[in-house]
Amino acid sequence: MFKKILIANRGEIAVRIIRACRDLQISPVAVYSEPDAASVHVALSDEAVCIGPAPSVESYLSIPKVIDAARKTGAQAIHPGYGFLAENADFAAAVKEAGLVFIGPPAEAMRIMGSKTTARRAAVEAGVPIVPGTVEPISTIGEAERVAEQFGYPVMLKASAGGGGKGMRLVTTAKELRSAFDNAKSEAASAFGDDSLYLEKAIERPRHIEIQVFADTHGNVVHLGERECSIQRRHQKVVEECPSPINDSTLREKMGAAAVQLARAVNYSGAGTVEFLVADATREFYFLEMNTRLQVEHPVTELVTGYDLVREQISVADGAPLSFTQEDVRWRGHAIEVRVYAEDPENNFFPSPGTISYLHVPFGPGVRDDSGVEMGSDVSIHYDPMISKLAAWGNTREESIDRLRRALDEYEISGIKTTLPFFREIVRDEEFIKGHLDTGFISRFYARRDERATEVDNAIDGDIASIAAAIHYSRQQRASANRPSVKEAESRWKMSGRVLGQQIRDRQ
Amino acid sequence: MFKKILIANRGEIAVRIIRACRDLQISPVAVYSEPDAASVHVALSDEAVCIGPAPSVESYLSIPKVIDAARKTGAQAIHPGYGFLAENADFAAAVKEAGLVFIGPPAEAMRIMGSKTTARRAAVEAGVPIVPGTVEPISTIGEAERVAEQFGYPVMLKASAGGGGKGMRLVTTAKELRSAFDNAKSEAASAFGDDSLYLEKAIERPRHIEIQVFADTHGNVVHLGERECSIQRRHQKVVEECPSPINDSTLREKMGAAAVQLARAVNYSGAGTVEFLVADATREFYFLEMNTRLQVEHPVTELVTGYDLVREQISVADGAPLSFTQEDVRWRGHAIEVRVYAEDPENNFFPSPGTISYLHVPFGPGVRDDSGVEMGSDVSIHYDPMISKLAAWGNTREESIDRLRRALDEYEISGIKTTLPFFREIVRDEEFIKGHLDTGFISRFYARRDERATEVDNAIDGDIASIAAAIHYSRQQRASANRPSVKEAESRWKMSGRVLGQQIRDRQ
Amino acid sequence: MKLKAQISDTTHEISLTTVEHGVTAEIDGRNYDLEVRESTGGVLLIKNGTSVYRCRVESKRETGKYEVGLRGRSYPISIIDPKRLRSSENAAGHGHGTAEIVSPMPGKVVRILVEQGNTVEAGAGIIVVEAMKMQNEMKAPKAGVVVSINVAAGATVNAGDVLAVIE
Amino acid sequence: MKLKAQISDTTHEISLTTVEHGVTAEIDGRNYDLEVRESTGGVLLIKNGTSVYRCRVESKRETGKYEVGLRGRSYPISIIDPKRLRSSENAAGHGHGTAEIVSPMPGKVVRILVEQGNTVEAGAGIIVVEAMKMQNEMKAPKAGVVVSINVAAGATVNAGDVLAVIE
Repeated sequence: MFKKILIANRGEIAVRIIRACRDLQISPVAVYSEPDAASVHVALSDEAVCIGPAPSVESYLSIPKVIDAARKTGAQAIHPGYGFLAENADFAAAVKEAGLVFIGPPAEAMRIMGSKTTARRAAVEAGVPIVPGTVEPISTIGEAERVAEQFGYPVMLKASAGGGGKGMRLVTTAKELRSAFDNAKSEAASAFGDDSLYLEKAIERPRHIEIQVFADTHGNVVHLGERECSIQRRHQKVVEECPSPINDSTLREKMGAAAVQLARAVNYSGAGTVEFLVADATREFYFLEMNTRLQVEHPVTELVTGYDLVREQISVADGAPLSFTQEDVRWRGHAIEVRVYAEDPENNFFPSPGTISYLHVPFGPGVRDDSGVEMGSDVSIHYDPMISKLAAWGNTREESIDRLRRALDEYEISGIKTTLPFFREIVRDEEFIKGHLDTGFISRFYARRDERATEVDNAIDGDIASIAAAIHYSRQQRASANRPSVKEAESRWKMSGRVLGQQIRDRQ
Repeated sequence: MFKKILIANRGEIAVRIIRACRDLQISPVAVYSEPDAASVHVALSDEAVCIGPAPSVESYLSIPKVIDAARKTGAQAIHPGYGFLAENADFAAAVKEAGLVFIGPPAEAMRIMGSKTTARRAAVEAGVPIVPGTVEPISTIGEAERVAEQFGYPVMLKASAGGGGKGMRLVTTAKELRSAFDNAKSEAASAFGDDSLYLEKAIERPRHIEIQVFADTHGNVVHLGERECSIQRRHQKVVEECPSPINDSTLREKMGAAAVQLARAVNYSGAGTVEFLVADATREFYFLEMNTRLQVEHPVTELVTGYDLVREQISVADGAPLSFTQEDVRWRGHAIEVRVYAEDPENNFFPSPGTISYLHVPFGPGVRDDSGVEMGSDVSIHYDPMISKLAAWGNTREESIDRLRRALDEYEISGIKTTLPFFREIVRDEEFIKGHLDTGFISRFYARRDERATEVDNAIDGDIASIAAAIHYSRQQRASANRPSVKEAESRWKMSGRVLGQQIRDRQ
Repeated sequence: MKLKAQISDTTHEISLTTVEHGVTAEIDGRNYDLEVRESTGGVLLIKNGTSVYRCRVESKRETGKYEVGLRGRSYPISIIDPKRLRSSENAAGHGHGTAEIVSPMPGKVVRILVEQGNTVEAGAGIIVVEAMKMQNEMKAPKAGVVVSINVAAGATVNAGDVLAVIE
Repeated sequence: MKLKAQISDTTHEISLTTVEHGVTAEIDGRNYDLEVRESTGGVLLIKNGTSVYRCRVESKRETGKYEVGLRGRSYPISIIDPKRLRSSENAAGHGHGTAEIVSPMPGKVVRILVEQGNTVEAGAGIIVVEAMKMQNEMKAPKAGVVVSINVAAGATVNAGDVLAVIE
């Protein structure tokens, strides 16, 4: 087994991989950009190498710097996490060339799946159904207009190199096309360094359901069932569950078989996800893309199947056969994950970077929080605003919602705005509770929300909140009136809580 | 279903029950003694009632005060947790008499199992084997000496009303008997208000294995398999696992059937645990006692079976049938729990009360922490020193140890001493890893520990630790040299971390 | 101490008296006798009779502005002190049909979609700001004429910066 | 700054210089060039080359006494400042065959098992103190004569109180 692994990532996924390394008694090596020097993923590692300034292209996206860091520290393998270099076939090839192990699929499989056009071709050849769309990238707005007319609106614009909703736009009418085309192109260029787009027919009331596959280097390919990720904002998944609320074992077997077939066709190894659109009414499914990496939402599959996907990635990369067969895989209960973002749900989900001044993470039965921050962490403007993934497992979907609701209510983050209040409403939403999901869920959710009469406020809660603010105000006034005596400064210490008591005494 | 439940307990178990209430959308009501007014279990409740001063007999053990609190708040049911009034049949009867529901077994079953002597009689009648011992309580040292001679040493002294190792002593030679008898009697009197003792033959290399049973009020009785709790200090469990490392399904079925038989014999309902001693060599098992309440170590059973025992307790108390049958119960993977105590393992496990000045709780796959404290909490001298239960689940026993080791290494508590360093050694101990457990594990563990040459210290780690202390010292010197300027006082604020940054700015 | 609290457009009169175990308060004629305890991280544990209120009070940059978290909800509250003249009461509100487009976060201007003098519909895209890897299109809050654009493509902006004004 | 650090009976000489990115230090002739960053809760994040050391430094009541947590281990460290005369160096150690029985925690004396003047074996129970619901028997650290018993049954004791002396 490897003695040392370099993790070419940051934030919560770097922490997740560090934990798997610790479980396997492998020494984890972090890389970090200058503003990330004091971040959690660095603090939890045995070694860490600074690989440049804040901009990703000069740090986390720099192939030579990452490989140099591995050489310098003597790491034998590199785990790319997701995002950054995770789906960059050139990186995988460069790692191999440097005599190191890339913890991921072969570069060739990444290349095929890395371009939407070659991926769709591979799917067709493997007999997996696809959504009607362009096979070659579209370069001009004129071409886009022509193709869109041919398929009929609504259509979907997607970045060839894309993922995570970046460079993706749903276009429902012809007049929106030009602005969507320009914005998607520009976003794709900035996110992936590649502005090529393609265009697809949009499916009505589609559910986004994906299959987790796992392959080893001995020819074993297994699927771990589905995840439903239909709840999306700006084409970015925000709530994911395993199994899908439709929980149809026949459909699972059919989709699983298709995904395994595709993985075999490209000589896949390691963890991968085959994404499908499923038409809600007909249960027909269409291949969307294959993500040749670990997925953000992997915890729900881990909670329901019991397998540790990151541990398995490492052992498969080390040449071991899969630790389970298709027959071993059992799905127990239900798990739901929400992505906690530093975004303000009351202000159109605008990013909300800043310092986390207070953090209270939920615990207890069935709750798992995979976080990349702690109290005092800076949530930087430079990177993805996801700070944590909160997941809850239950014996039934109902129990998992009950536990998720409880965990969301316990969770407190101050100093920045987060999507927690948004999720507190989602888990109480009737359609969500019934499992009536498709990718239009969020817009319908907001429509229902607007329809509802303004909630009857609990008068007492409002009064108490006002009084709490008034108490704080009066204390601040008193404190500032008496400044600058040292005694006051000390009493202000005490005001901030008993935690500091020990330190104060020591310093006096 | 109940609308409101009063929780007649404190600390981590009160928090655990509050979480189950939240899952079921039941309003939780806390009770607290004066020093507990700002504790976590109060903060997480909807309502709270102060029931007296610090001493338990005047607060948490006061039946009228607890029942008054329920009446005052309109709670419909009372959950006693464990410890305090949980096994007090008079309390259960008083709750019923007050027109409320006691979340636990019928008072009569508690009475039978509450005295070791009637419990042993019930076991014999139900055909469950028992350890040879006295049937009636022993009142004088002379009687104890006579009976001990008859069984032959080693013998075990136990409090009739006891549990949790309180009032329990292993006596290996005749000359230790008097002191052990006096201490056990006095401890029993102080802990349970009842100083009666009984005496048993001690089994050689016994494993402590217990069966979780669950019964409803419709005649269904099911067992949820075993927990091994052989790792004990002063007869107090410190590490518990499910399943037992011997993982013998035939033994599980035999012991499970015996436990179910006993539960049926006393018309049991709710959650209960039947404790057995298992002779390591012969795998013969002997009934020890039945705990008529939730057990501290219930999380390992929850992690492996997937059932929420507290949720099930509440629904069974509400009259619902069990949500599972014996055939439904499946054991998946392995879970291990350690009890984090405010005790100093380097100083003979002496209690270490105080204020928690820093707390960093582990997260990530497979880890569950059930805690009753947060940063700033006072660990009071008045109550049990258990502050948290840390459990790790894995697909195999090996994986659960890997995850527990990682979680223990991440866990940090400052301000008080805890048993975390002790557990970090346990999970790295060869005998533990092999699963060679019996109740003599801890003394052998300490013998091995002494035998080992003093660990070769990592010189660099020691140097860095010294330098870190020197940096702190030099900063403290600088800070105190410049006192009492306000500027310095402020910079001391800053030294304590960026967390407070926001508050400082606001107050200036 | 007599104060006013503004919470979602309504103003409440608060009279606050510190007593041994906490405070007594009158708010719009409703009387409260509260136990108050401080915990870490700006958390006040308040008891009203048997009811428990765990309030997390976060001070905002402006004096008197707070965000109070209570039972999973967040209350933005402004405290106005009649004794102090520099009340924040009049700070809010835009004058006479003018709408400012304010950057809600620090970021980089990647594209300007209109020119000064253009007439725009409500909801029309005006400026695209990138932050945390996402491009956010700032839209016109009302129909009108773009009277000023205060930034250029490529500029770095801070939260609160006025990017453009529509009249 | 020149200091001495005592760590489990050995004394190390430390010379510490603050530089822009952290400190340079010499300890018993070994040289370190360290990046130092502060985090919350008394945590120092120290980098020595590529190696990361997350040190949680806890100050004890006595000046110069620390407990440093590093990689799951805890180091009790005393810093001695030669410039300051009141060195804590000589504080430790018991004189001439006298052993004090010191209460390691606050609690209540429930029973005294010996009388003044008794001769006791090493390991014999002397006093029983109850704290956190457990009775803890304080044992004789050495054989000898009980020369004083400083507490009575029922007394409340604090951590560090000398309960009895054996000579």
